Amino acid sequence: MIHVLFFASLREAVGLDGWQCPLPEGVACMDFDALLAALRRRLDAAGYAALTAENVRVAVNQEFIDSHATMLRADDEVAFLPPVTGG
Amino acid sequence: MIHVLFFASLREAVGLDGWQCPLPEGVACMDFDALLAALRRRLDAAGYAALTAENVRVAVNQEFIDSHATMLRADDEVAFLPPVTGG
Amino acid sequence: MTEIRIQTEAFSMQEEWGKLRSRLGTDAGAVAAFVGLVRDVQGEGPTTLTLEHYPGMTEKSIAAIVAEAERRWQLAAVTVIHRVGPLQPAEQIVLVLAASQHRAEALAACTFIIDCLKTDAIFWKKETAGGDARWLQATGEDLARAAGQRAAVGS
Amino acid sequence: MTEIRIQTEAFSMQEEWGKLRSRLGTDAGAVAAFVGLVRDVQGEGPTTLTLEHYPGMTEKSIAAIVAEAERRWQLAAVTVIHRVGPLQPAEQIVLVLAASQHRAEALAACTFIIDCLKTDAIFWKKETAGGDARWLQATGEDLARAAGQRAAVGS
Repeated sequence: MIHVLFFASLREAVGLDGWQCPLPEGVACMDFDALLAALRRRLDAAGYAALTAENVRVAVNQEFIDSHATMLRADDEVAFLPPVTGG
Repeated sequence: MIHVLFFASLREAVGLDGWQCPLPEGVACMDFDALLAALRRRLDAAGYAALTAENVRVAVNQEFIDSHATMLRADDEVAFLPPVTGG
Repeated sequence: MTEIRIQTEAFSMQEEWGKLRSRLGTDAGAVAAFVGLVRDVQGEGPTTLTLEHYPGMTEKSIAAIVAEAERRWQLAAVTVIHRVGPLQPAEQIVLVLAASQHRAEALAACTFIIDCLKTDAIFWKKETAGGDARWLQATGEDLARAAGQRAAVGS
Repeated sequence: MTEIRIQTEAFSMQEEWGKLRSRLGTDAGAVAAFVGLVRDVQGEGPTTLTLEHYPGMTEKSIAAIVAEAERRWQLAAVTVIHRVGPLQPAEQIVLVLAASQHRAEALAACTFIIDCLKTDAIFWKKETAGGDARWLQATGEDLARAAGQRAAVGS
Protein backbone atom coordinates (compact mmCIF):
# COMPACT_ATOMS: atom_id res chain seq x y z
CA MET A 1 0.00 0.00 0.00
CA ILE A 2 0.96 3.59 -0.64
CA HIS A 3 -0.61 5.92 1.94
CA VAL A 4 -1.98 8.94 0.08
CA LEU A 5 -3.03 12.05 2.05
CA PHE A 6 -5.06 15.07 0.93
CA PHE A 7 -4.98 18.32 2.90
CA ALA A 8 -7.23 21.35 3.32
CA SER A 9 -8.94 22.43 0.07
CA LEU A 10 -7.72 19.28 -1.68
CA ARG A 11 -9.34 17.06 0.94
CA GLU A 12 -12.62 18.85 0.23
CA ALA A 13 -12.15 18.71 -3.57
CA VAL A 14 -11.35 15.01 -3.48
CA GLY A 15 -13.89 14.18 -0.78
CA LEU A 16 -11.37 12.02 1.10
CA ASP A 17 -8.83 12.52 3.90
CA GLY A 18 -6.67 9.86 2.34
CA TRP A 19 -6.59 6.74 0.27
CA GLN A 20 -4.65 3.50 0.49
CA CYS A 21 -3.32 2.82 -3.02
CA PRO A 22 -2.51 -0.86 -3.59
CA LEU A 23 0.73 -1.73 -5.34
CA PRO A 24 0.20 -4.00 -8.36
CA GLU A 25 0.70 -7.63 -7.38
CA GLY A 26 4.30 -8.76 -7.31
CA VAL A 27 5.57 -5.20 -7.72
CA ALA A 28 7.84 -3.62 -5.06
CA CYS A 29 7.55 -0.04 -6.24
CA MET A 30 5.81 2.31 -8.64
CA ASP A 31 6.67 5.74 -9.90
CA PHE A 32 4.67 8.88 -9.11
CA ASP A 33 3.05 8.90 -12.57
CA ALA A 34 1.69 5.41 -11.92
CA LEU A 35 0.16 6.70 -8.66
CA LEU A 36 -1.43 9.58 -10.58
CA ALA A 37 -2.91 7.12 -13.04
CA ALA A 38 -4.39 5.11 -10.16
CA LEU A 39 -5.81 8.31 -8.64
CA ARG A 40 -7.39 9.28 -11.97
CA ARG A 41 -9.25 5.95 -11.97
CA ARG A 42 -10.26 6.33 -8.31
CA LEU A 43 -11.41 9.99 -8.27
CA ASP A 44 -13.90 12.05 -10.22
CA ALA A 45 -12.62 14.47 -12.86
CA ALA A 46 -12.91 17.56 -10.60
CA GLY A 47 -11.05 15.86 -7.74
CA TYR A 48 -8.26 14.69 -10.03
CA ALA A 49 -7.99 18.14 -11.63
CA ALA A 50 -7.63 19.73 -8.17
CA LEU A 51 -4.75 17.37 -7.26
CA THR A 52 -2.89 18.11 -10.48
CA ALA A 53 -3.29 21.90 -10.41
CA GLU A 54 -0.04 23.78 -10.97
CA ASN A 55 0.21 25.17 -7.42
CA VAL A 56 -0.15 21.80 -5.68
CA ARG A 57 3.04 20.41 -4.13
CA VAL A 58 3.69 16.77 -3.39
CA ALA A 59 5.66 15.36 -0.46
CA VAL A 60 6.87 11.78 -0.14
CA ASN A 61 7.59 10.73 3.43
CA GLN A 62 7.34 14.41 4.38
CA GLU A 63 9.92 15.68 1.88
CA PHE A 64 8.84 17.67 -1.15
CA ILE A 65 9.53 15.98 -4.48
CA ASP A 66 10.22 17.70 -7.79
CA SER A 67 10.11 14.83 -10.22
CA HIS A 68 7.34 12.55 -11.40
CA ALA A 69 9.99 9.88 -11.75
CA THR A 70 10.19 9.57 -7.94
CA MET A 71 9.82 5.93 -6.99
CA LEU A 72 7.25 4.96 -4.36
CA ARG A 73 7.58 1.86 -2.19
CA ALA A 74 5.18 0.01 0.10
CA ASP A 75 4.21 2.07 3.16
CA ASP A 76 5.48 5.33 1.65
CA GLU A 77 3.37 8.35 2.58
CA VAL A 78 2.47 10.61 -0.34
CA ALA A 79 0.83 13.93 0.52
CA PHE A 80 -0.84 16.44 -1.79
CA LEU A 81 -0.50 19.96 -0.39
CA PRO A 82 -2.32 23.03 -1.65
CA PRO A 83 -0.60 26.44 -1.23
CA VAL A 84 0.18 27.05 2.45
CA THR A 85 -0.54 30.07 4.60
CA GLY A 86 0.66 30.08 8.19
CA GLY A 87 1.55 32.77 10.70
CA MET B 1 17.39 83.57 38.58
CA ILE B 2 18.10 81.26 35.67
CA HIS B 3 17.93 77.59 36.72
CA VAL B 4 20.91 75.80 35.18
CA LEU B 5 21.02 71.98 35.14
CA PHE B 6 23.93 69.62 34.40
CA PHE B 7 23.32 65.96 33.53
CA ALA B 8 25.30 62.72 33.66
CA SER B 9 28.97 63.16 32.73
CA LEU B 10 28.58 66.95 32.74
CA ARG B 11 27.29 66.91 36.31
CA GLU B 12 30.42 65.01 37.28
CA ALA B 13 32.72 67.27 35.24
CA VAL B 14 31.20 70.41 36.72
CA GLY B 15 30.81 68.98 40.21
CA LEU B 16 27.27 70.38 40.52
CA ASP B 17 23.74 69.12 39.83
CA GLY B 18 22.71 72.63 39.03
CA TRP B 19 23.32 76.29 39.63
CA GLN B 20 21.06 79.28 40.13
CA CYS B 21 22.44 82.04 37.92
CA PRO B 22 21.38 85.52 39.08
CA LEU B 23 20.20 87.98 36.46
CA PRO B 24 22.08 91.28 36.64
CA GLU B 25 20.15 93.81 38.72
CA GLY B 26 17.38 95.59 36.84
CA VAL B 27 17.72 93.29 33.84
CA ALA B 28 14.74 91.16 32.64
CA CYS B 29 16.68 88.87 30.35
CA MET B 30 20.12 87.81 29.17
CA ASP B 31 21.26 85.93 26.11
CA PHE B 32 22.85 82.49 26.20
CA ASP B 33 26.35 83.91 25.66
CA ALA B 34 25.93 85.99 28.79
CA LEU B 35 25.01 82.83 30.71
CA LEU B 36 28.15 81.13 29.35
CA ALA B 37 30.23 84.07 30.54
CA ALA B 38 28.72 83.75 34.03
CA LEU B 39 29.41 79.99 34.01
CA ARG B 40 33.01 80.61 32.99
CA ARG B 41 33.43 82.78 36.08
CA ARG B 42 31.65 80.28 38.34
CA LEU B 43 33.32 77.00 37.16
CA ASP B 44 36.85 75.76 36.87
CA ALA B 45 38.43 75.53 33.41
CA ALA B 46 37.85 71.78 33.04
CA GLY B 47 34.17 72.09 34.00
CA TYR B 48 33.61 74.97 31.62
CA ALA B 49 35.42 73.13 28.80
CA ALA B 50 33.16 70.08 29.34
CA LEU B 51 30.01 72.24 29.04
CA THR B 52 31.18 73.85 25.82
CA ALA B 53 32.35 70.65 24.08
CA GLU B 54 31.03 70.27 20.55
CA ASN B 55 28.74 67.31 21.33
CA VAL B 56 26.91 69.02 24.23
CA ARG B 57 23.36 70.11 23.49
CA VAL B 58 21.49 72.82 25.35
CA ALA B 59 17.78 72.90 26.14
CA VAL B 60 15.85 75.92 27.39
CA ASN B 61 12.61 75.01 29.15
CA GLN B 62 13.05 71.48 27.80
CA GLU B 63 13.36 72.46 24.14
CA PHE B 64 16.70 72.21 22.37
CA ILE B 65 18.13 75.54 21.21
CA ASP B 66 20.39 76.10 18.21
CA SER B 67 21.44 79.67 18.69
CA HIS B 68 23.57 81.43 21.30
CA ALA B 69 21.34 84.43 20.70
CA THR B 70 18.49 82.70 22.55
CA MET B 71 17.18 85.06 25.23
CA LEU B 72 16.82 83.77 28.78
CA ARG B 73 14.29 85.16 31.26
CA ALA B 74 13.84 84.82 35.02
CA ASP B 75 12.88 81.26 36.03
CA ASP B 76 13.91 79.79 32.68
CA GLU B 77 15.43 76.31 32.96
CA VAL B 78 18.64 75.84 30.99
CA ALA B 79 19.97 72.28 30.73
CA PHE B 80 23.34 71.06 29.44
CA LEU B 81 23.01 67.56 27.97
CA PRO B 82 25.89 65.29 26.98
CA PRO B 83 25.28 62.76 24.15
CA VAL B 84 22.35 60.50 25.02
CA THR B 85 22.08 56.74 24.93
CA GLY B 86 18.80 55.11 25.83
CA GLY B 87 17.12 51.84 24.95
CA MET C 1 17.72 26.52 22.93
CA THR C 2 14.90 26.23 20.39
CA GLU C 3 11.34 25.37 21.31
CA ILE C 4 8.81 24.65 18.56
CA ARG C 5 5.26 23.63 19.40
CA ILE C 6 2.02 23.13 17.53
CA GLN C 7 -1.04 22.95 19.72
CA THR C 8 -4.79 23.45 19.80
CA GLU C 9 -4.74 25.07 23.28
CA ALA C 10 -4.21 28.77 23.86
CA PHE C 11 -0.71 29.86 24.89
CA SER C 12 0.22 32.40 27.52
CA MET C 13 2.72 35.14 26.71
CA GLN C 14 3.54 35.29 30.42
CA GLU C 15 4.48 31.64 30.58
CA GLU C 16 6.44 31.51 27.31
CA TRP C 17 8.23 34.77 28.12
CA GLY C 18 9.24 33.41 31.53
CA LYS C 19 10.46 30.12 30.07
CA LEU C 20 12.57 31.83 27.42
CA ARG C 21 14.01 34.30 29.95
CA SER C 22 14.99 31.40 32.24
CA ARG C 23 17.00 29.86 29.37
CA LEU C 24 19.06 33.03 28.82
CA GLY C 25 22.45 33.78 30.28
CA THR C 26 23.48 37.29 31.24
CA ASP C 27 25.03 37.93 27.82
CA ALA C 28 21.64 38.23 26.11
CA GLY C 29 20.73 41.87 25.65
CA ALA C 30 17.57 41.71 23.59
CA VAL C 31 14.38 39.73 23.13
CA ALA C 32 12.03 40.44 20.23
CA ALA C 33 8.53 39.00 20.14
CA PHE C 34 5.69 38.76 17.70
CA VAL C 35 2.13 37.55 18.25
CA GLY C 36 -0.44 37.16 15.48
CA LEU C 37 -4.10 37.57 16.42
CA VAL C 38 -7.26 36.48 14.62
CA ARG C 39 -8.80 39.54 12.99
CA ASP C 40 -12.51 40.05 12.64
CA VAL C 41 -13.82 40.15 9.09
CA GLN C 42 -15.68 43.43 9.38
CA GLY C 43 -19.42 43.44 8.90
CA GLU C 44 -19.81 39.79 7.96
CA GLY C 45 -20.94 38.46 11.30
CA PRO C 46 -19.00 36.06 13.50
CA THR C 47 -15.71 34.85 12.01
CA THR C 48 -13.99 31.56 12.72
CA LEU C 49 -10.51 30.81 11.47
CA THR C 50 -9.73 27.10 11.32
CA LEU C 51 -6.09 26.09 11.01
CA GLU C 52 -5.02 22.74 9.67
CA HIS C 53 -1.54 21.25 9.58
CA TYR C 54 0.37 18.13 8.50
CA PRO C 55 1.62 16.56 11.73
CA GLY C 56 5.34 15.91 11.52
CA MET C 57 6.01 17.77 8.29
CA THR C 58 4.70 21.06 9.69
CA GLU C 59 7.12 20.85 12.64
CA LYS C 60 9.96 20.13 10.19
CA SER C 61 8.98 23.14 8.06
CA ILE C 62 9.15 25.42 11.10
CA ALA C 63 12.42 23.87 12.30
CA ALA C 64 13.93 24.60 8.85
CA ILE C 65 12.92 28.28 9.10
CA VAL C 66 14.37 28.58 12.61
CA ALA C 67 17.57 26.80 11.54
CA GLU C 68 17.97 29.28 8.69
CA ALA C 69 17.50 32.18 11.14
CA GLU C 70 20.09 30.63 13.45
CA ARG C 71 22.58 30.42 10.57
CA ARG C 72 22.04 34.09 9.76
CA TRP C 73 22.06 35.59 13.23
CA GLN C 74 23.63 34.78 16.60
CA LEU C 75 20.55 33.75 18.59
CA ALA C 76 20.57 32.81 22.26
CA ALA C 77 17.08 31.25 22.23
CA VAL C 78 14.06 30.94 19.94
CA THR C 79 10.47 29.93 20.67
CA VAL C 80 7.81 29.34 18.01
CA ILE C 81 4.29 28.29 18.99
CA HIS C 82 1.59 27.89 16.37
CA ARG C 83 -2.00 27.00 17.11
CA VAL C 84 -4.24 24.79 15.00
CA GLY C 85 -7.96 24.08 15.08
CA PRO C 86 -10.83 26.60 15.25
CA LEU C 87 -9.98 30.10 16.51
CA GLN C 88 -12.19 33.12 17.22
CA PRO C 89 -11.42 36.84 16.67
CA ALA C 90 -8.81 38.30 19.05
CA GLU C 91 -7.38 34.86 19.85
CA GLN C 92 -3.63 34.42 19.61
CA ILE C 93 -2.57 32.28 16.61
CA VAL C 94 1.20 32.37 16.61
CA LEU C 95 4.06 33.42 18.88
CA VAL C 96 7.67 34.04 17.89
CA LEU C 97 10.33 34.92 20.48
CA ALA C 98 13.95 35.53 19.48
CA ALA C 99 16.72 36.41 21.94
CA SER C 100 20.19 37.62 21.06
CA GLN C 101 23.07 39.64 22.42
CA HIS C 102 22.07 42.64 20.32
CA ARG C 103 18.74 44.14 19.39
CA ALA C 104 19.35 44.21 15.63
CA GLU C 105 19.75 40.43 15.49
CA ALA C 106 16.77 39.70 17.74
CA LEU C 107 14.48 41.99 15.72
CA ALA C 108 15.72 40.81 12.32
CA ALA C 109 15.38 37.14 13.30
CA CYS C 110 11.88 37.62 14.72
CA THR C 111 10.78 39.43 11.53
CA PHE C 112 12.43 36.80 9.32
CA ILE C 113 10.77 33.91 11.14
CA ILE C 114 7.24 35.33 11.03
CA ASP C 115 7.63 36.37 7.37
CA CYS C 116 8.78 32.87 6.42
CA LEU C 117 6.07 31.22 8.57
CA LYS C 118 3.50 32.98 6.38
CA THR C 119 4.73 31.41 3.18
CA ASP C 120 6.82 28.33 4.04
CA ALA C 121 5.31 26.75 7.14
CA ILE C 122 2.81 24.03 6.33
CA PHE C 123 -0.51 25.37 7.55
CA TRP C 124 -3.80 26.05 5.88
CA LYS C 125 -6.38 28.56 7.07
CA LYS C 126 -10.10 28.39 6.43
CA GLU C 127 -12.14 31.46 7.21
CA THR C 128 -15.81 31.03 8.02
CA ALA C 129 -17.84 34.25 8.17
CA GLY C 130 -21.54 34.85 7.70
CA GLY C 131 -22.13 31.26 6.57
CA ASP C 132 -19.46 31.37 3.86
CA ALA C 133 -16.22 29.44 4.10
CA ARG C 134 -13.06 29.98 2.09
CA TRP C 135 -9.48 28.79 2.19
CA LEU C 136 -7.06 31.69 2.55
CA GLN C 137 -4.00 32.11 0.34
CA ALA C 138 -0.72 33.81 1.14
CA THR C 139 -1.03 37.31 -0.34
CA GLY C 140 1.29 38.71 -2.98
CA GLU C 141 2.66 40.97 -0.25
CA ASP C 142 3.37 37.93 1.97
CA LEU C 143 5.23 36.19 -0.86
CA ALA C 144 7.18 39.35 -1.70
CA ARG C 145 8.22 39.87 1.94
CA ALA C 146 9.44 36.29 2.33
CA ALA C 147 11.29 36.49 -0.99
CA GLY C 148 12.88 39.74 0.19
CA GLN C 149 13.99 38.02 3.40
CA ARG C 150 15.59 35.18 1.45
CA ALA C 151 17.34 37.58 -0.91
CA ALA C 152 18.82 39.68 1.91
CA VAL C 153 22.33 38.41 2.49
CA GLY C 154 23.53 38.15 6.08
CA SER C 155 22.00 41.04 8.01
CA MET D 1 -3.84 54.35 22.93
CA THR D 2 -0.25 55.26 23.79
CA GLU D 3 1.31 54.58 27.18
CA ILE D 4 4.75 55.98 28.00
CA ARG D 5 6.27 55.47 31.42
CA ILE D 6 9.64 56.04 33.05
CA GLN D 7 10.12 54.23 36.32
CA THR D 8 12.71 52.85 38.71
CA GLU D 9 10.65 49.70 39.45
CA ALA D 10 10.83 46.53 37.38
CA PHE D 11 8.05 45.99 34.85
CA SER D 12 6.21 42.77 34.10
CA MET D 13 5.78 41.62 30.49
CA GLN D 14 2.68 39.72 31.62
CA GLU D 15 1.02 42.83 33.00
CA GLU D 16 1.95 45.17 30.14
CA TRP D 17 1.00 42.57 27.54
CA GLY D 18 -2.40 42.09 29.18
CA LYS D 19 -3.03 45.85 29.41
CA LEU D 20 -2.17 46.41 25.76
CA ARG D 21 -4.28 43.44 24.65
CA SER D 22 -7.26 44.80 26.60
CA ARG D 23 -7.02 48.09 24.67
CA LEU D 24 -7.20 46.35 21.27
CA GLY D 25 -10.32 45.81 19.20
CA THR D 26 -10.80 42.71 17.06
CA ASP D 27 -9.30 44.42 14.00
CA ALA D 28 -5.74 44.25 15.40
CA GLY D 29 -3.90 41.30 13.87
CA ALA D 30 -0.38 41.76 15.16
CA VAL D 31 1.59 42.78 18.24
CA ALA D 32 5.37 43.18 18.09
CA ALA D 33 7.43 43.50 21.26
CA PHE D 34 10.98 44.28 22.20
CA VAL D 35 12.69 44.07 25.58
CA GLY D 36 16.23 45.22 26.27
CA LEU D 37 18.16 43.47 29.03
CA VAL D 38 21.26 44.49 30.96
CA ARG D 39 24.20 42.51 29.61
CA ASP D 40 27.06 41.34 31.75
CA VAL D 41 30.43 42.82 30.90
CA GLN D 42 32.35 39.56 30.53
CA GLY D 43 35.13 38.86 32.93
CA GLU D 44 35.15 42.21 34.70
CA GLY D 45 33.22 41.18 37.79
CA PRO D 46 29.80 42.45 38.78
CA THR D 47 28.31 45.07 36.46
CA THR D 48 25.85 47.76 37.36
CA LEU D 49 24.19 49.92 34.75
CA THR D 50 22.85 53.19 36.12
CA LEU D 51 20.36 55.09 33.99
CA GLU D 52 19.74 58.78 34.41
CA HIS D 53 17.09 60.91 32.73
CA TYR D 54 15.79 64.48 32.58
CA PRO D 55 12.29 64.34 34.10
CA GLY D 56 9.79 65.93 31.75
CA MET D 57 12.05 66.35 28.76
CA THR D 58 12.77 62.60 28.55
CA GLU D 59 9.06 61.80 28.39
CA LYS D 60 8.67 64.40 25.64
CA SER D 61 11.56 62.89 23.68
CA ILE D 62 9.89 59.46 23.80
CA ALA D 63 6.49 60.89 22.91
CA ALA D 64 8.04 62.52 19.83
CA ILE D 65 9.47 59.17 18.68
CA VAL D 66 6.13 57.41 19.19
CA ALA D 67 4.27 60.22 17.39
CA GLU D 68 6.61 59.86 14.43
CA ALA D 69 5.95 56.09 14.37
CA GLU D 70 2.20 56.75 14.51
CA ARG D 71 2.49 59.08 11.52
CA ARG D 72 4.33 56.43 9.52
CA TRP D 73 2.28 53.36 10.38
CA GLN D 74 -1.34 52.63 11.35
CA LEU D 75 -0.90 51.61 14.97
CA ALA D 76 -3.70 50.40 17.22
CA ALA D 77 -1.72 50.78 20.47
CA VAL D 78 1.82 51.51 21.64
CA THR D 79 3.49 51.02 25.03
CA VAL D 80 6.98 52.26 25.92
CA ILE D 81 8.40 51.68 29.40
CA HIS D 82 11.94 52.72 30.24
CA ARG D 83 13.60 52.14 33.57
CA VAL D 84 16.03 54.48 35.31
CA GLY D 85 18.28 54.06 38.32
CA PRO D 86 20.72 51.21 39.04
CA LEU D 87 20.16 47.93 37.17
CA GLN D 88 21.91 44.56 37.42
CA PRO D 89 22.71 42.06 34.64
CA ALA D 90 19.66 40.26 33.16
CA GLU D 91 17.29 42.97 34.41
CA GLN D 92 14.82 44.40 31.91
CA ILE D 93 15.65 47.99 30.90
CA VAL D 94 13.15 48.88 28.23
CA LEU D 95 9.91 47.55 26.76
CA VAL D 96 8.33 48.49 23.44
CA LEU D 97 4.97 47.07 22.35
CA ALA D 98 3.36 48.02 19.04
CA ALA D 99 0.02 46.70 17.81
CA SER D 100 -1.39 47.07 14.33
CA GLN D 101 -3.78 45.44 11.89
CA HIS D 102 -0.88 43.90 9.98
CA ARG D 103 2.39 42.34 11.04
CA ALA D 104 4.60 44.44 8.77
CA GLU D 105 3.47 47.66 10.46
CA ALA D 106 3.74 46.30 14.00
CA LEU D 107 7.26 44.96 13.41
CA ALA D 108 8.49 48.04 11.55
CA ALA D 109 7.11 50.39 14.22
CA CYS D 110 8.62 48.36 17.08
CA THR D 111 12.03 48.34 15.36
CA PHE D 112 11.79 52.05 14.56
CA ILE D 113 10.91 53.00 18.14
CA ILE D 114 13.71 51.02 19.77
CA ASP D 115 16.27 52.23 17.20
CA CYS D 116 15.28 55.86 17.82
CA LEU D 117 15.18 55.36 21.61
CA LYS D 118 18.87 54.46 21.41
CA THR D 119 19.88 57.76 19.87
CA ASP D 120 17.10 60.29 20.48
CA ALA D 121 15.56 59.54 23.85
CA ILE D 122 17.12 61.52 26.67
CA PHE D 123 18.84 58.94 28.85
CA TRP D 124 22.39 58.45 29.98
CA LYS D 125 23.92 55.14 30.99
CA LYS D 126 26.82 54.67 33.36
CA GLU D 127 28.41 51.25 33.49
CA THR D 128 30.21 50.22 36.67
CA ALA D 129 32.26 47.03 36.42
CA GLY D 130 35.22 45.87 38.46
CA GLY D 131 35.48 49.23 40.26
CA ASP D 132 35.65 51.28 37.04
CA ALA D 133 32.81 53.52 35.93
CA ARG D 134 32.24 54.96 32.49
CA TRP D 135 29.45 56.77 30.68
CA LEU D 136 28.31 54.87 27.60
CA GLN D 137 27.88 56.49 24.21
CA ALA D 138 25.56 55.54 21.38
CA THR D 139 27.68 53.45 19.01
CA GLY D 140 28.31 54.31 15.40
CA GLU D 141 26.06 51.38 14.52
CA ASP D 142 23.27 52.81 16.71
CA LEU D 143 23.55 56.19 15.01
CA ALA D 144 23.63 54.60 11.55
CA ARG D 145 20.53 52.48 12.30
CA ALA D 146 18.54 55.46 13.55
CA ALA D 147 19.65 57.54 10.57
CA GLY D 148 18.58 54.69 8.29
CA GLN D 149 15.17 54.65 9.98
CA ARG D 150 14.75 58.38 9.44
CA ALA D 151 15.82 58.15 5.81
CA ALA D 152 13.37 55.32 5.01
CA VAL D 153 10.30 56.97 3.56
CA GLY D 154 6.94 55.54 4.53
CA SER D 155 7.45 51.78 4.52
